Amino acid sequence: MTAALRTQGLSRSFGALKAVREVSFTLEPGARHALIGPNGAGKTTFVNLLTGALPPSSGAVYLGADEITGLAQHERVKRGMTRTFQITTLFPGLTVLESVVLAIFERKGIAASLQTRVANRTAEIHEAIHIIRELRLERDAGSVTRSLPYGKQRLVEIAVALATRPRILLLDEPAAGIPAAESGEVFGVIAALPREVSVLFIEHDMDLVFRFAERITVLAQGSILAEGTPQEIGADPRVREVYLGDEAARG
Amino acid sequence: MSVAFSLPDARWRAAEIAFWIATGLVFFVFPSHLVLASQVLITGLFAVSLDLVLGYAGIVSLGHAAMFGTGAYVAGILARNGWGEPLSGLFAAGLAAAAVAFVTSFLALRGEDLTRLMVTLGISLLLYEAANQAGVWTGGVDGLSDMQVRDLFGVFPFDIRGRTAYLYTLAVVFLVFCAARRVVHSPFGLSLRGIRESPRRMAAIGSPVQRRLVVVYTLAGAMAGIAGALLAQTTQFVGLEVLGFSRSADLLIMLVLGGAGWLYGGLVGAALFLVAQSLLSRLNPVYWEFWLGLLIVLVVLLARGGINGALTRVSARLGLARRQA
Amino acid sequence: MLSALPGVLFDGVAYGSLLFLISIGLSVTLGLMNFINLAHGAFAMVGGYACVVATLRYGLPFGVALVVAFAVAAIAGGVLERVLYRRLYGRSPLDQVLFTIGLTFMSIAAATWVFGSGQQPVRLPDTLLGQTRILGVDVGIYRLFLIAIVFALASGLALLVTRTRFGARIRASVDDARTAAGLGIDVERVFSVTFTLGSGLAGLGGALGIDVLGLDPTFPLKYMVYFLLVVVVGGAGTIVGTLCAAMVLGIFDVAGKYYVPWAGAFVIYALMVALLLLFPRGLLRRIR
Amino acid sequence: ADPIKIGLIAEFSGPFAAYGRQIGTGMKAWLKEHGDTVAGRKIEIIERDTTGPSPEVAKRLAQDLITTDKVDFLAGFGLSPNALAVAAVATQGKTPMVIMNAATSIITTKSPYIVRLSMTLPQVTEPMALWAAKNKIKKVYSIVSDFAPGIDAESAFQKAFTAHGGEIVGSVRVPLKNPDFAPYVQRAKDAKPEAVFIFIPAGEQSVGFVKAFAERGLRQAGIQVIGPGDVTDDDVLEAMGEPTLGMITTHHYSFAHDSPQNEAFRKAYASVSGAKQRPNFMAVGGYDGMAAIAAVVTKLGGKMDAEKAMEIFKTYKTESPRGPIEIDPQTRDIVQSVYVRKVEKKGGQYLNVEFDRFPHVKDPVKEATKEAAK
Amino acid sequence: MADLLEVQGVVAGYGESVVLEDVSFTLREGGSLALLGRNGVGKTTLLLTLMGMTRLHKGTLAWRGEPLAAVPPHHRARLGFGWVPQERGVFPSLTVDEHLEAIARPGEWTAARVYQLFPRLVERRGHFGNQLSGGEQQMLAIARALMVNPTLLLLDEPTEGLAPVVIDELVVTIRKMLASGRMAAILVEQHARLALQLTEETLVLDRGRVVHRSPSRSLLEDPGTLDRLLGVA
Ligand SMILES: Nc1ncnc2c1ncn2[C@@H]1O[C@H](COP(=O)(O)OP(=O)(O)OP(=O)(O)O)[C@@H](O)[C@H]1O
Ligand SMILES: Nc1ncnc2c1ncn2[C@@H]1O[C@H](COP(=O)(O)OP(=O)(O)OP(=O)(O)O)[C@@H](O)[C@H]1O
Ligand SMILES: [Mg+2]
Ligand SMILES: [Mg+2]
Repeated sequence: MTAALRTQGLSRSFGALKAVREVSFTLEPGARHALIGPNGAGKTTFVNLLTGALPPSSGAVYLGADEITGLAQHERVKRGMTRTFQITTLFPGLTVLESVVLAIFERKGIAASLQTRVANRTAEIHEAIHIIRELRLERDAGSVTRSLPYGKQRLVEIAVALATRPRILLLDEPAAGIPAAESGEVFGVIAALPREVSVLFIEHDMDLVFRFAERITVLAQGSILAEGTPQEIGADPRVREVYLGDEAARG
Repeated sequence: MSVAFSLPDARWRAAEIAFWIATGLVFFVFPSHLVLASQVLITGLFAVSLDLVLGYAGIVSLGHAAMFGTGAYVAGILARNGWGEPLSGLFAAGLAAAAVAFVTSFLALRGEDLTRLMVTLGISLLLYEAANQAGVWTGGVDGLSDMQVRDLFGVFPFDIRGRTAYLYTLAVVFLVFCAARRVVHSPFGLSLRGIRESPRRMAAIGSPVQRRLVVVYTLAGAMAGIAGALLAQTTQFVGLEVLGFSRSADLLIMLVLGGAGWLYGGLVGAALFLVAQSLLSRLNPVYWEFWLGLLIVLVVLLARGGINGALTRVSARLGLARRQA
Repeated sequence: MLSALPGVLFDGVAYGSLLFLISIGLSVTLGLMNFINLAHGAFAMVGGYACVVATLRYGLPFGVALVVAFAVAAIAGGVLERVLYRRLYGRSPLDQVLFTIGLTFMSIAAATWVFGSGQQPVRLPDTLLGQTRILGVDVGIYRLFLIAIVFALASGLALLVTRTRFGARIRASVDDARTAAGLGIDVERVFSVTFTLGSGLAGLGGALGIDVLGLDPTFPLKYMVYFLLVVVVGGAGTIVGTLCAAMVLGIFDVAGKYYVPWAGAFVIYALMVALLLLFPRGLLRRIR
Repeated sequence: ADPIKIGLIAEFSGPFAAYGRQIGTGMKAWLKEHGDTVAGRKIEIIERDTTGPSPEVAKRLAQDLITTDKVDFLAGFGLSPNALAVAAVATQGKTPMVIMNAATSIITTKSPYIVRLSMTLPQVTEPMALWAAKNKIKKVYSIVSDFAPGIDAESAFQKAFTAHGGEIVGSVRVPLKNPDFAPYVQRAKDAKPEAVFIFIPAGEQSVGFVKAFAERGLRQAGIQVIGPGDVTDDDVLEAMGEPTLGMITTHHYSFAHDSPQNEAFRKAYASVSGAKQRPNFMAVGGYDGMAAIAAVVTKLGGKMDAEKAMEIFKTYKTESPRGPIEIDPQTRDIVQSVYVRKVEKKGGQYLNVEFDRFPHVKDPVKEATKEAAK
Repeated sequence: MADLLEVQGVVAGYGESVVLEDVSFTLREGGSLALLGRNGVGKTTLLLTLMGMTRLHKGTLAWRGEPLAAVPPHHRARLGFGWVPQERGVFPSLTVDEHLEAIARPGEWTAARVYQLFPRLVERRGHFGNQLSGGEQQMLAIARALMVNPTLLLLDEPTEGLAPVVIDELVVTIRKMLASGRMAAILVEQHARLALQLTEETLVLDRGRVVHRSPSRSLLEDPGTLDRLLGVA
């Protein structure tokens, strides 16, 4: 079976700094895969390379069997790869409903249409409302994104991403800013996505990582330090040293 | 469905209908100011076209005159060379302006706001110089003065009071406005607003941002070209200033004055600016700029978001008052 | 033709210096403060008129008149900042454009009222007139003087902005005024001082520019394209960038006029478009 | 009786504000001197600002003035495009239109209701070529602004000059918006001519040129400046000052023109303008235009009739502050003396001092067309 | 002696809209307070109100007995407020070094000490604010607030985006500083347990009101109440 997403020797430098070095990585179909690592290890940069937001210095990205290294960002989305942003990146002046509907339009290829009116697209609006309900945002559907508290905006990030109905979902610290009690639920929604959807998420909250990840890759200084099941990673002394630290200190 | 779930629908509101009826009534109420009224409508249309690009897609341009001027010259040159039928002239002008917009969009849409501002300005200034050089076609600085515009539908001549011109302009402006309105309420319009709010996010939901921008720039270009052609046909003269810096700059002022991202902002802004200019310069032909400047400054200080902002706030106040009552 | 090259280069640098001088105030207000101050030319004009009045009516020497020009424009800027500009900082760029255009209109009419619509004379001191020979090239003394001033100003400002705590505070305040204030930066004062400095520089540039550009009430609009051009091509936020842009544009413009005069009007605009396409963030822009 | 209304359409704001001010003040100077009642009717001037070169505004103003204000005459017009755009309105509205400055040759051909009391550019340029050729200037470098009037001036000069044995050693057209003349002047200097022919619109452009001319040491190199009088426009001459000394120009009016008419005009002008500024050729255009209108109204006995008015204009002839002028009945364009002047400093003032003259000059372009038609 | 900070009946919000309704509490010198509550209940708004960045409709704020309401934000920083904003507010056009220099005030925290706390930042000291990873930005936001040498540290979700090892370091440091008694802190945290362990006292907010107030230790020992207070409605 081919991998859902694969990289081959992927690298990216910023000037003298090698943020990502020679990463060869595989995301299996239906995976629930966590990417962890110290701050500045290159996780976000790696996701940016996957989505085409940044061009790599060298190396290749494959989606299924196809190489997509040079493909434009929006083309990759069309092929089913969607991401959320670590630093919230939304449509500040649109309402939550509009944001989600827009993403659905783009997915269905009618976002460039001049034929119909937005208000008449009941099917898309209903679908949007469904997603919004799932993330418990229904009270805020009519609010302008800008006026929402930070935590709600994090949920909108996810709602917009889900609306593109991705086959591969890349989440950059999706639970940041969401209270511990609720972040579990958010991950519940993600975990409950159909198995065709492969999920790669970056997360610093180890409770969530160990609860939801089936496989973990640890990135450090731009390279893969370790990869394995949660048990393997949790027990890996190198990972403990550079990343996990001494659990006791946190109690 | 609860209020939170409704999207702004595209039905014509009473205020909108009243607005257009009022523009029609101008014909009867101000019969001696029809020339000014047509120029307001034409400039308003030009501003609406900028609104699509600036107010909706968030692309600032200081060179919108490039398309306006192209339209004006195409209509003018056609009419001078025996093709004086106005409607087909309008159509040709719109096409030509769209072509210019399409070609230049690949330059104009790169970079950040300030870069775009200057690139668009540069393009229009280059066109200005080109028109100055191509004196054989354009008449250079002296302008194009031998236009022979035929009677509208072969029946209605363009008279000195500007009656035909006004009705013709009103009809064309209304139709083009309806088209713009349609664009704004379509999914395409929503995606433009998405681009304005965050191009990065748009790309991340799979939107070909650049292509969308090219499309809207071209559309707006066609509209600007039609506005230019209307001006040429109704004044029967084309001067170099149709491509000038102040044409673009004044346009930006009018649009912001009226409120961008609202569609009516362009029309309202043009009316306010041109009528104020006309009245003030009658009162004092030399120092009127001072009062116009003061008016602008006051609008900015008192009404955030232009006239639109002021209206929204006033109606919110009224709404609040009503609820409390 | 080629033998004229050193002369052309010198003229280009001199013209670039002039462009830099008339734009430097804007480079501060727009580039550093991120405030789209289209009324920049009005401050330059204030400086110009101050210089004319100082030299002609009060018979002050040119050097003193320059100081007066700086001071008058700076005071005007400082006062306007307190009363008006301050309210516009948080507003959208379009509001700023509109507001400052309004001010520009007012300044034009006011200048016409006070000084009439005609050109103003300037008398340079004799020491700055005429040409001198340097390395076999005839160079205008006034141009030489401009170049010297420009390099002094540019390096001073660049040091201020990139090397001092005040420079960092300006940039912090512009990036995020709220956070800056929350960290103890007196944002209002930083902006006041910077704006006053920018206005003063505009006035100085205006005064130095009259000899070549002339001075009449339409100055603020007439040269607006040039100010914007230099600042944007240089890249907002860098003094050195503005200097580079002014020099590149100056040299190419002069060389174009000298060697391909038939293309004269196109050179500077085409160059601007080309440079902006090649360097969409300006020649020297801090990577954002 | 009702007043006679004159709609004055001119540039009162923007970069060309000086035009409107000069023309308007010139008209008022005439009224000041002769009183504002003609043939029993008061003269009323309605001022309207075109805001600069804006044909559509000019046209709108003209339509407004004719249909709403019911003016009897249109007047003013500093810039050619504004005049050209209004021409059709004058015809449609059957209203005499008096051009007081705009100098493009073709204007008067655009409507039978147009009469011009200013000048045409070729009219004042050609004599320069003749004078230069006669006065042993053989090699000339030409600099003109790159727009229609500039090109008219260039071709008028070059044609006449080469026809009389002169040689053009180089020519260049400078962009209209051009802050720095140094490279062009340098080029001219490098071509080593005996004189530089210059035409640029009056105002800051001439300031820039004159500065560059002085700085580049052309005078020291023995190079003479010649051209139509715009470059040494009386209105900016003081502002340009010393470097203009010795420049030779041809024009139809000089502030320094020595005649009782001009003396009276200067006085009237000063009393209207408050002595802040000098009258220049545009002011005299306004003054003469006003005089012509008054003469027409007088002849009509105060009863306006556009057709008859035009007939009277065609035979108009007078002694103006600029010298003798008359209207060519065939072209409705002005026929006048063109003077050769040199900038000198007299009594602390910089003046265009007239020292030679070409009498009875017509617009050479129209003359050439007439020739060709024969 | 007056308390360090006294908040009385505060009603505050943005423009016309009111977010905080009647909030009161006090904080002693060297004290520490955890601020908990679900998304959008007004935790950030409360910190902003302390910084003088919201509209105070009603109520009083006092700093060591002196009224605070009229003091502009930058003066509060000089009084000793150190603020870590929720969205970090790192300046894109300042380098890491410049961030620290631009706002430094004399005291025990110097650039050198801050770099010791976050060694990661040393390697990035020449980078501009927007060339940092999310976690690095967070470190910088904290480091910057320390450079003010605050008497009262306001931390709005400071651990967001930080790697576990870094959080450990940070927790140790803050604990040490609190223990020294020279600095007080108000901590907003999504990880309630972490916040409770660090602080003496806890406020729980709901829809702009204080719905619970107790020593942190007692909440820590009563997970049932904690869940009820923070649990999903
Ligand atoms: N535009 C840029 N220019 C220069 N350096 C950059 C840029 N973007 C990121 N970096 C550097 O690259 C490194 C990797 O950054 P990245 O954002 O990928 O880290 P990360 O693993 O996502 O960290 P975190 O967990 O803190 O989010 C960091 O050290 C960062 O400073
Ligand atoms: N700038 C603003 N203008 C108007 N309302 C705002 C603004 N910022 C926040 N709000 C509103 O104030 C309320 C409280 O928001 P606040 O950011 O204080 O919540 P919070 O408790 O910090 O939430 P989170 O845990 O998500 O950070 C919310 O309802 C939010 O919509
Ligand atoms: Mg990251
Ligand atoms: Mg918060």
